[in-house]
Amino acid sequence: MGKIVPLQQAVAENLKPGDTVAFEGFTHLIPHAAAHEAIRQGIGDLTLIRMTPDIVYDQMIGMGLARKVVFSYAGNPGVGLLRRMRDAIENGHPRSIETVEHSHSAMAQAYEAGAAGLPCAIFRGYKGAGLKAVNPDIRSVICPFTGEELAAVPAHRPDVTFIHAQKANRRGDVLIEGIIGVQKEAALAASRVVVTVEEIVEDFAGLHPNLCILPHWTITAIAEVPGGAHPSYAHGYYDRDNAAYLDWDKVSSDREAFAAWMQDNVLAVGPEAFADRVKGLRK
Amino acid sequence: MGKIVPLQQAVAENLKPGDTVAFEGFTHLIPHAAAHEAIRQGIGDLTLIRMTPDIVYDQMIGMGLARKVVFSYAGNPGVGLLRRMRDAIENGHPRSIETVEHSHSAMAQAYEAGAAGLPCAIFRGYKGAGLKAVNPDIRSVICPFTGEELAAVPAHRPDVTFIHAQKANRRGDVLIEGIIGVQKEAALAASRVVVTVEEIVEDFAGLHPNLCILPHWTITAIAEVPGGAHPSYAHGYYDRDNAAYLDWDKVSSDREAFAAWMQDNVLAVGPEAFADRVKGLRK
Amino acid sequence: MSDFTPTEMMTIAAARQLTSKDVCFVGIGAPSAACNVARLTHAPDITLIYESGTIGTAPDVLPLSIGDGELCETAVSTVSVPEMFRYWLMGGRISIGFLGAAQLDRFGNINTTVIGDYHHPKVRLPGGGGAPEIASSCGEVYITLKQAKRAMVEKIDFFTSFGHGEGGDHRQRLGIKTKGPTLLITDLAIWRPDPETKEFVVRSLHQGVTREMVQETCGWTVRFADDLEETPPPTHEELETLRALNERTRLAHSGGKAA
Amino acid sequence: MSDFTPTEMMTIAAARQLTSKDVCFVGIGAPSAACNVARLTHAPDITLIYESGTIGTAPDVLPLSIGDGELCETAVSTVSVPEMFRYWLMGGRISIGFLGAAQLDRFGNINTTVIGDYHHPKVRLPGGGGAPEIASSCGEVYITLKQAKRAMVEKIDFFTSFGHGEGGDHRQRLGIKTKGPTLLITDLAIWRPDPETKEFVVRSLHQGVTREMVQETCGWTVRFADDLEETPPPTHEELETLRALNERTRLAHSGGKAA
Repeated sequence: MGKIVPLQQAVAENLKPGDTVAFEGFTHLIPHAAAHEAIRQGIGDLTLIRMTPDIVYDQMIGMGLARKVVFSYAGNPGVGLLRRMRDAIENGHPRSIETVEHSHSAMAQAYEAGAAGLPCAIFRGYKGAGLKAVNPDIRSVICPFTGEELAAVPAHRPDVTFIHAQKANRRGDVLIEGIIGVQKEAALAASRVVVTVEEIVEDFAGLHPNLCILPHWTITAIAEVPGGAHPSYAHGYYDRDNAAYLDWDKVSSDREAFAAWMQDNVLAVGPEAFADRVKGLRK
Repeated sequence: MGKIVPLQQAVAENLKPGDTVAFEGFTHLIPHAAAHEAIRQGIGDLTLIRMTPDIVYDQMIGMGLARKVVFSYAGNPGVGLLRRMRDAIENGHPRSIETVEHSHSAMAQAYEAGAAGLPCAIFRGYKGAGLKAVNPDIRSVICPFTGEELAAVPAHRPDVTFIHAQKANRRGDVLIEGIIGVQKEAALAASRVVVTVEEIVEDFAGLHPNLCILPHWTITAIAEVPGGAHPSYAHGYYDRDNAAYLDWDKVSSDREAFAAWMQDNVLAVGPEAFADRVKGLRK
Repeated sequence: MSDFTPTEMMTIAAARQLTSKDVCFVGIGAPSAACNVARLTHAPDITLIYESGTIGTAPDVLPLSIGDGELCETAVSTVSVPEMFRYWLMGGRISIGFLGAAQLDRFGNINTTVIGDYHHPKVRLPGGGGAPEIASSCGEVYITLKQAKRAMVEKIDFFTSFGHGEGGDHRQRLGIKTKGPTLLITDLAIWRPDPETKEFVVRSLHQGVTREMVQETCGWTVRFADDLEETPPPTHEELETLRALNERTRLAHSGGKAA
Repeated sequence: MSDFTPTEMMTIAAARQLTSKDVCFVGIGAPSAACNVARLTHAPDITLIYESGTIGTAPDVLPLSIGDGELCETAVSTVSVPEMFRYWLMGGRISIGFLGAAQLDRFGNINTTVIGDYHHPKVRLPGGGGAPEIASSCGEVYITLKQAKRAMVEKIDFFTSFGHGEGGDHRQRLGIKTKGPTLLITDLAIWRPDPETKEFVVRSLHQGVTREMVQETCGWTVRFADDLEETPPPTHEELETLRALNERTRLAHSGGKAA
């Protein structure tokens, strides 16, 4: 477990057509490099889970690799809508996709339940909310002590979760720092876990005991991809490329511009391109 | 919120006869000084919640201050049984106590549910376990997706939780490091939270962002009591006094020895006694 | 100060409603600006929480996203997102939640999900994110919105988050214990719900705004309070604070290069 | 080595069952010693987890309590106790859970709760702690116990944790998916459940132990395997490792002072 391999191999060995997959990251540490590798390998028919599908799912959807998206907020953070995802939902281009829509709270707790090996998450939520009527995965249970009706959603159990992290050590333990989002839960909920990291260090000696660390035996494969979160950011390494998020709004607004961008920036390059992209963003 | 006061005042203002109270700590950071203050003030008729009632609850029970104990493991860690608690349960001395018994998993998740404002915790547990037959607070719900029967227990919602922590800052934020146990959950589940700390520092500048911190507005009162966890320990300050745990087995085995010990070591002294007790245990 | 934009007035009017005792669940955009102006003026001890897990944050510039590094670097603590929703939001620790809206009705119900039919939408909007539970778990909800007929509608296309439903005691009937929307601040006015019907009523017009301007930009027939007030214009300090914050933000997000 | 105590044999026999691939939920006492001997000899990469939240710990001395500072200081990560029980135990990530017992029956059911009636106990024992869910959530359960008639009984007074119940497929009938007790290591013998009935059967006698000694210290009629083996005695390395560990522990817990 936790073997260190090239990204191409990590993706090829762990993501299969038809898989349910989460590329997680909450604004911070979004695994762009891993998603681009999946796009290059053309692995399709995927069910994509993510709280905040943003550019990276817009790209996968625009390339026709998704058949279903499970999500709670589909936007380009701080910018606007996701135009390729809209095109798929509104116009069926390049293919129609199924959507399963939740609230953030439900999604976060569905991952949490997955990490805990439970079949469902139970919480106080969705009161008066319209999603209950359109998502049959939103059900309820009655508290056996108070009689209160609580919301229930199925646990997320991805076939594979991809995350980006700051560091791995030689043994394959992984460190996540800063805005840690739902990555620990998404990783522990999955059958297989692939992690891209900014760097591989010898060991984690001297770290504070209470940091967010995934032990090596919970990880399937690790690939070192400096800059691999770009245009998202990696706390301690480089800043968010806000301009790239703004640019995406233009790129994604046109089917041909999108195709050309994907050709130039994803299909024609490799994971090594990411290091260059963050050069001007390093602190 | 989070006002810094003497321990006497913090206890007097926040613990009332008949309260449901948790003095939490999982081996580490057990709030002995706070419990001793409660004993000195003679606040009784308490419902005591704790995963691992150990010496400190043995003392409160032996002094007749408890009417009920909610727990999952009642032992002197690494040593043996709790003799004052046994005397209460087996012989009704100095008074009989009611017990509500859970597993660790149930207790931890009942605090977690309390922190989350939920009426109950739902989990996979108690399969084939005898506690289900003797604790009416162990019930079940059916997963609305898989049909699996899951265990349910009521959330813990103490009137007041006492914890011991390493540091507070002047604003009243509290830092807990090392084995953090269930203290964050026990604090957030309670109506009032009293924290004893090893020291009060000016601010928390430079701390790692992902440490266990309770913001000042979640805390009712803070008292500075160096050594306040003794004979438990405080990571970074002093070691566990294993000899004291071994000694307790002898002290507590005899009603008169117990009474004399409590007189000398609790009733006749104040919180300032704790600093001396850890002098030889500091690193 | 008389030289200010409607958006500046909206932001400052929202900021004024906040105190140092508040714990706010902050969204991006106008709410974030309002909360930080409050923090930098009359409410220095206000607690700002962003759903990315950053608790007690004090950013020097406004974040572009809900999870900018600045939020984490200045926070008292950064927790996981499941913890954020479980212990902090659902746990009932937030006094005020801010929500925006693509569509809003007179009872504070909000749609940010779809325009048109859910299954065949005319426009697929981002969805609710944290809103469904912000609306029910925060002590009260403040809504900020630029007025427009397509935004303030008679009937929203989708109930992303529940305000007062059909009005009256509809929240209580659903078992919701929090107050729901208690304030609507637009670029033109300050609205509060009628204590009985829960319909939003205009309580205060911003300087230079007429009743007609409010009605023309609202899709329902507007009720005005009998004792309609005029919103005090931004003070020099308020406006300078907001503008300096926006300028710092602009510089930071353009990589420090002056435009 | 022929000069060893029954407790040393028990601990070393348990250690031998562990591999570098195992993730063990470790209790205090013999399990802790066994797991650490394994780590210090043939299983250097074994993952040891204590319920105090310490994951991947490598203590130089044995902890007196389940939450000694040494565990945290040497751990890969220290998590909260709710997380420990939710993500790590209930999440099905533990391959082997160790349990001790005050009373044990032939089907691996364990009592550590009360002697006598639950509501009017003769002896109030500590209770289950993590055991009820360790017994059901770990891939398999190893039990260590010093043999005695009062400990190995025909019928336990209380089902603190469920082993194989009445035997056979009782676990499956309750919907439990894990294997349950697959190994019982005492100071006299190694026992494994019969594949069908799930009754513990003696598979190996420690050096110098007779069938009579096993039966005399067991409250039920003991079954012995047809191909009964003799447990290899501790090797020099095993015994030296265990004794050095115990000596370091003794010195550490007496404050570094030699007794």
